[in-house]
Amino acid sequence: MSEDSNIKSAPISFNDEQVMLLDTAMSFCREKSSVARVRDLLLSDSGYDAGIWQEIVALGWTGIAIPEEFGGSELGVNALVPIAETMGRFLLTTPFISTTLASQMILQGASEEQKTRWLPGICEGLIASIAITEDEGSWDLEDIRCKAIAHEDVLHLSGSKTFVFDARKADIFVVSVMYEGMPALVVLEKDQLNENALRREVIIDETRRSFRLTLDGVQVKTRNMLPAGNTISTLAHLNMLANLLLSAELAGGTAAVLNVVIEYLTTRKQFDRLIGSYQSLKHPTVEILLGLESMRSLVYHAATVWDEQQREVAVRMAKAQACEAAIFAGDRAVQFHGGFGFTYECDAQLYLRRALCSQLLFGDAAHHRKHLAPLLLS
Amino acid sequence: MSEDSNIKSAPISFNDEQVMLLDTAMSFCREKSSVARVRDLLLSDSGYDAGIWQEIVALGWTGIAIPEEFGGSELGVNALVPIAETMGRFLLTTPFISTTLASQMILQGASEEQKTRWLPGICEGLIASIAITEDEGSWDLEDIRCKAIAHEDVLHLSGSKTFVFDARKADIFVVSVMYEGMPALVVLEKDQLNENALRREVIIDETRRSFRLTLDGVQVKTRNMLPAGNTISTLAHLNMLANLLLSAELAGGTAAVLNVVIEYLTTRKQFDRLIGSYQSLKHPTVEILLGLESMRSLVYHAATVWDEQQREVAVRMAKAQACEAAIFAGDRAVQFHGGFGFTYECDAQLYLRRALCSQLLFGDAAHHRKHLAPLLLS
Amino acid sequence: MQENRASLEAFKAEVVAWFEANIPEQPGFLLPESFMEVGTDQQFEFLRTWQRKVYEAGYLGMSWPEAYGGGGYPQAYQDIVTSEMARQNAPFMMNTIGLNWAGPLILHMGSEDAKNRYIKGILNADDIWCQGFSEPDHGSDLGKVQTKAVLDGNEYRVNGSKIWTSLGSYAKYMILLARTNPDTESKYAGLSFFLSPMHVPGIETRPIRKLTGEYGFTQTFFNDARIPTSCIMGNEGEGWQVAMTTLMFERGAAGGQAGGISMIDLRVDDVVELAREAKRDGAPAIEDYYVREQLVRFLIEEKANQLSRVRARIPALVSERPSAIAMSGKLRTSEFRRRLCQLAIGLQGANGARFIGDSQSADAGKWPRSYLNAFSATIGGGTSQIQANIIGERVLGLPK
Amino acid sequence: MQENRASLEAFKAEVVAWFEANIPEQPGFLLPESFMEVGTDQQFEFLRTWQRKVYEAGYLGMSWPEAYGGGGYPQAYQDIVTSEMARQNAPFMMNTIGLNWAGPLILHMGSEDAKNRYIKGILNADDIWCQGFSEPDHGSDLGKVQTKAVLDGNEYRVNGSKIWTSLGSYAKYMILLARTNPDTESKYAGLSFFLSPMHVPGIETRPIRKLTGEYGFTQTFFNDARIPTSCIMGNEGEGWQVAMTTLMFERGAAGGQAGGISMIDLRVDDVVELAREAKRDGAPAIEDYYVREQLVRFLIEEKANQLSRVRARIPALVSERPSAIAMSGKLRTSEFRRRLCQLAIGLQGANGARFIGDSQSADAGKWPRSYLNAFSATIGGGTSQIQANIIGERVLGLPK
Repeated sequence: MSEDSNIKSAPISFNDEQVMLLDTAMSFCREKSSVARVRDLLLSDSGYDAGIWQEIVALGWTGIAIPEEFGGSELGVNALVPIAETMGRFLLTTPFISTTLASQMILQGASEEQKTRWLPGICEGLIASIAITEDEGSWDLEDIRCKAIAHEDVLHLSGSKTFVFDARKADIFVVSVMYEGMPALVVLEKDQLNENALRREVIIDETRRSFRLTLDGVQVKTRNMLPAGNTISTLAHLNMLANLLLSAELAGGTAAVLNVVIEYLTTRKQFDRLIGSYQSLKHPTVEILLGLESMRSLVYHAATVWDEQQREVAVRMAKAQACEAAIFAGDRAVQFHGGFGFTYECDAQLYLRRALCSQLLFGDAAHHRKHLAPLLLS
Repeated sequence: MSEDSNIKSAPISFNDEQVMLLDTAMSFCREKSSVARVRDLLLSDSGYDAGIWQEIVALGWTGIAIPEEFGGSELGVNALVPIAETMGRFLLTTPFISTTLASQMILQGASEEQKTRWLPGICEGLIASIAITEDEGSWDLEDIRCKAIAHEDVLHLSGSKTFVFDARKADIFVVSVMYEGMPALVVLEKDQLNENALRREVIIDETRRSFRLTLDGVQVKTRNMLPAGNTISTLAHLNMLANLLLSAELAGGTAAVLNVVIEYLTTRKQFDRLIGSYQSLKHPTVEILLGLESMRSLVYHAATVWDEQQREVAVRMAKAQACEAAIFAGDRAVQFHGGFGFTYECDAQLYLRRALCSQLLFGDAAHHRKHLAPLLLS
Repeated sequence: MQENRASLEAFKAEVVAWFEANIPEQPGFLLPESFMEVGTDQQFEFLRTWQRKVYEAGYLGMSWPEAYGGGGYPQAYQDIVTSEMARQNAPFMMNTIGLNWAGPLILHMGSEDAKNRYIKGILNADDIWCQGFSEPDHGSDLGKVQTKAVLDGNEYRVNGSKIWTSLGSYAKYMILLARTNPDTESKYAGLSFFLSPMHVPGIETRPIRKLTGEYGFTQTFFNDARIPTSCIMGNEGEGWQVAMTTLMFERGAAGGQAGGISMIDLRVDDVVELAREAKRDGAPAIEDYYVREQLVRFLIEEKANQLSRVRARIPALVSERPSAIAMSGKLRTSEFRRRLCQLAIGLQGANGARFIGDSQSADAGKWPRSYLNAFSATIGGGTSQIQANIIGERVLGLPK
Repeated sequence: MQENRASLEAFKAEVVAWFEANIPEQPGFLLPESFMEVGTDQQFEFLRTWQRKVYEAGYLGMSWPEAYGGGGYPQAYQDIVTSEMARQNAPFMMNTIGLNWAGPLILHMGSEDAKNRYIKGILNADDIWCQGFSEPDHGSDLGKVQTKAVLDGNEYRVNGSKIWTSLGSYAKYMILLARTNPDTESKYAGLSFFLSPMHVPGIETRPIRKLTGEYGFTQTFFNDARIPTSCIMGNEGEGWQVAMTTLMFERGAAGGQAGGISMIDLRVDDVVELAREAKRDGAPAIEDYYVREQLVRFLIEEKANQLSRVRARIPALVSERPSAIAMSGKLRTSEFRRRLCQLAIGLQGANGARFIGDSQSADAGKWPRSYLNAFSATIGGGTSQIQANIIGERVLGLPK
């Protein structure tokens, strides 16, 4: 009753195009990304199936939030959410998120000429990534040590980036550097990298491929630098978009791990009872459900108000909720599987390890709450 | 296993005298303070039984931590803990805590002459109280607005104090004021108060009697002021002692409410099963137990190291733990009694309401954790 | 009439204006927070007058048929009113059992005669309704109902006792679950459902004192009370099914309620406001990092709950478990309220210890009272523990 | 010997010095954190050598009888050593099942022959022991043990499978619970307890991969394995009671363990240290208020756990429920560890995502590994949920 009366302005919209996209994504990911397939890919170097990537490109998903003039279908950022959520659900790993983050940075911050140079290629399947994070692992995207120094029309880069996802396969990189004392963004192409510039990083989420990228000695034309005036807003845009898509992925992963738990609780017996009948397992499983429902609501709200003033509040709320609820779900899923949960074979660990990783990218729950406080309380 | 190996230096001592005191206190309180008797006293003006108070005086408890030279038995502060704990357990309400806090302030901060003037009387049954808190309810005891201005050998007081417990029956009060720009402590005797100086305050804990004390117009000889150099240390001492005794009371109350819960869970049936068999009640009840065990350990540790450097850390840890665990216990006790828990007749509310009150006196869990952080982390 | 209110937009503006002009001033006494807490005649009369005024302005029962006293409008109109009442913090509609339980049920399955007889009195608060499901000693287990109704000519003779009857001493009617057959195999099959009059010989009510020290509930005693056979809803022995139908209305899982808020809403913003004004260690509580962290947590949770209500109406976004949000509403909001009030008490420094009746208590003692009263929702209507079972079993399909 | 070590004070000084001088350097590979995580031969040999060294210095089994290889000292001496090993972060004593389960049991109820045969090898790590209680598909429910031991002359013929056998591939002996009578009324009455050799035909072990990706447990298969009747402990059909006795030793509720730490301890101070070094948003994590608040919470909890162990030895302060602290030890410490590691991962900013094997991972990946491995203690030996049942039922007297 109290809830009913609490509704003030809390919009979530989900149009027919998005409904169709969600349907398509569900069928596609379910077919392409069985858990067995996911486990095969854990062992592979690239971490994904190049054929599936081509199908994704063919479906137009890499251009879904890119304007028609650059080869996209211009459905907007909120069309990305059902796709990211579904990929998270089925642990379908491709460079989709990396590529999307990079392309949206270019869309946000590049000149018309630069957009024309790179965006159509991305719509057609170029793989892109972002090189933003540095050794300290700070979530402040303007906290940059890498440098670019211009000699005539060539930038000389130095420093290192970490957590550059899908870097081995990427064709282009959006890289943040300090240039003349200010943050700047430069687009590198893969043949501009030195040999051995990439080193694989071992991260807790085995479905992802992360790399350290050494920039020392890299040279790139100044025309690859995005216009200076756009840097700060582009980094802010990236921060919000990454958190939105990570939250969507986490919502998908939580939905999946909840089903893993339910399956076990409704089939496994202990002391002659199905274990799901024990309240000590049943009630926390309900808590997983409630956490999931909350995060989905917050995620789809954030997608809905993406172009509005509330964006920052909405995205940070979604990520704060998504991190905590997803980790809770994964953690309880391992525990509730008992001995089997402790093995590599149990799928619960896949989702738990992914949630642990995702919380640490672009800010965890406490970080976002800290940034929400001044927005909400003053 | 890990626990075993974790023991570094963690002393709790409990000597034969204390064992006897705890035994005596248990028998005394059990006999004198049945829940029925507690409920009768809720309706009374004074909130306690004067006859029981006389027995407590006769037992020597009001002088237990006062040196022999002033009429006490000099057993030290840690002898107070089993008494306070047991009083909390049986909700035995007398001015014991108020009187003890006041007498310990005098012992800590007064001149020899002043000690001789007041302490023997307290050992013999004078009731004392402290008037420390002001309208803002700050836990910073040096945050004082009340004033004392001296004209020759007379202090003219002004301002008001709140949360003056047992004030109606108190013979003397230790009052904090600002004097010449610095905190100072003055001892008032009841005949120095104006008529209508006391106004009853309604607090969530109906077992306690709290008053607002108006100081305006009160005059008292300067010889009633404690030596200036002792003020800060006396307030600090009070802060620690009040938190220690409140924590001990909370431990007692939690032990009692746990038994109230167990009694109900082992006799009440629902859906044809004793409700204690449901894990949704059983497991949180275990959590109450674990919270209780932790707080008792911390409380008796704080009593043990009372005269050592670790005192502040130990006391703050005890209060932080005691507040949270006692409120959790009371809150769950109400819930687990179902409909009956929602009535005034169910004893769970007595403990819950007391815990809510005690947490707010001299600092709640978050407050103490905040003050622990610099002590523990630097 | 419907054509006069051409658009929802225009209607909304009208509603905003009406409530702005008509919400009564705070009276000189503390109002209850829900219909379960009406403890004094003063409170009762104030709230009855307010409900009548809202009804007479046409803002209650808008979606109910005109023939019986309703407005005949689409539900959307009533929703606008309900939201606006909440937004403006209007006092709640006190005849809650009538508006949200009995009324929808009578409209759903009652006779023409019953509709004519009861509906208008529910809306204008002439006829107060109460609920008689729970019994002493049987808590949430409705299958254990022991109150007996024995057929005796054209009357049932009722003996037994009901507990947690809100507004029991003011009510004209009770929705009553009683056992008409003690010998059925299933403990549920012997129950019948009645729209029982309260003002007949043999029915007495006694107030129950709540843990706050206040009143609000009664226990109702049936001592050879005689109620006409025409009061039965459904057939004899179908009481369980009928009761489940009313529970669906109550949980909001189905439509049909007359609208209007039924309790004073607590918003996190109210606690934020309190934190601005309350002092904690000499500074506004809102400057304390722990308080800030907690407030942000609650704001996220509140927002998520609000948004979930919206999302629940978008089929594609709730396709996996369409009932999850509605079925968990009571659990989520009642526990939220309890925890939020706990924070509100705790953030105030020593002054948080003040209670109702203390002249310096923040918001006249609202916070400790709301906290203690919050248990009525975490306990009543199926405890939170039982709610979690229900969600686990019915929404997630976990075994009983 | 006993007189040479006149006082505990003097002994303590000696122990401090010995461990300061003898604790080995960190090897070039990551050590396991407990005996359940010994996944490579390198780790195994390192730890076996260390245990032998400690034993040979006279610091293990100090309270066990001299006649069988123990020290013959009062328990207080061993306690000093154990505390000091923990304080100095010494590697753990890896033959845990022997030292804490089998050894105490054999001393408690074994034959003279068994004592002579097994005790010294337990202490000097010549003979590694493992435990065979759990079976696939039956988790914590020991009553369901299906592994059969059929008497056949002066041997038992064993068939079945055991799971979660730590050190299974290194062990010479297993404490084995097997069913010798399939037809008893109580499912517990048909069990017997064996000190089974591992190196006999028909026993095979297969490593289990843990959720960290590492190894450490094995599954043990019995395929017509023959073990002598003399291996039985207690009488046939008394296996359940014997197993319960070992569980008491394991839980630390009774004395008798050989001493020495059995896992690498995680202390909150280690996480404080991490928080000083790890960066969070460009500043040391320890400056973040949320991190500070959490660390203080853990420090209080850790201190309380330490203190409770002390208080448990003061009868007047545990008179109401003397077993509460010992019985809850596993639940408290295992859940504490799990939560503490979660915090440790989370406070590091993006770098918390690094895992074992990453050159930049803090403390070589210790934190995420410890977190994931922490489940072995919250699951193994009775899950936390079952522990809570046991405490509720046995300590609080709540109904089953």
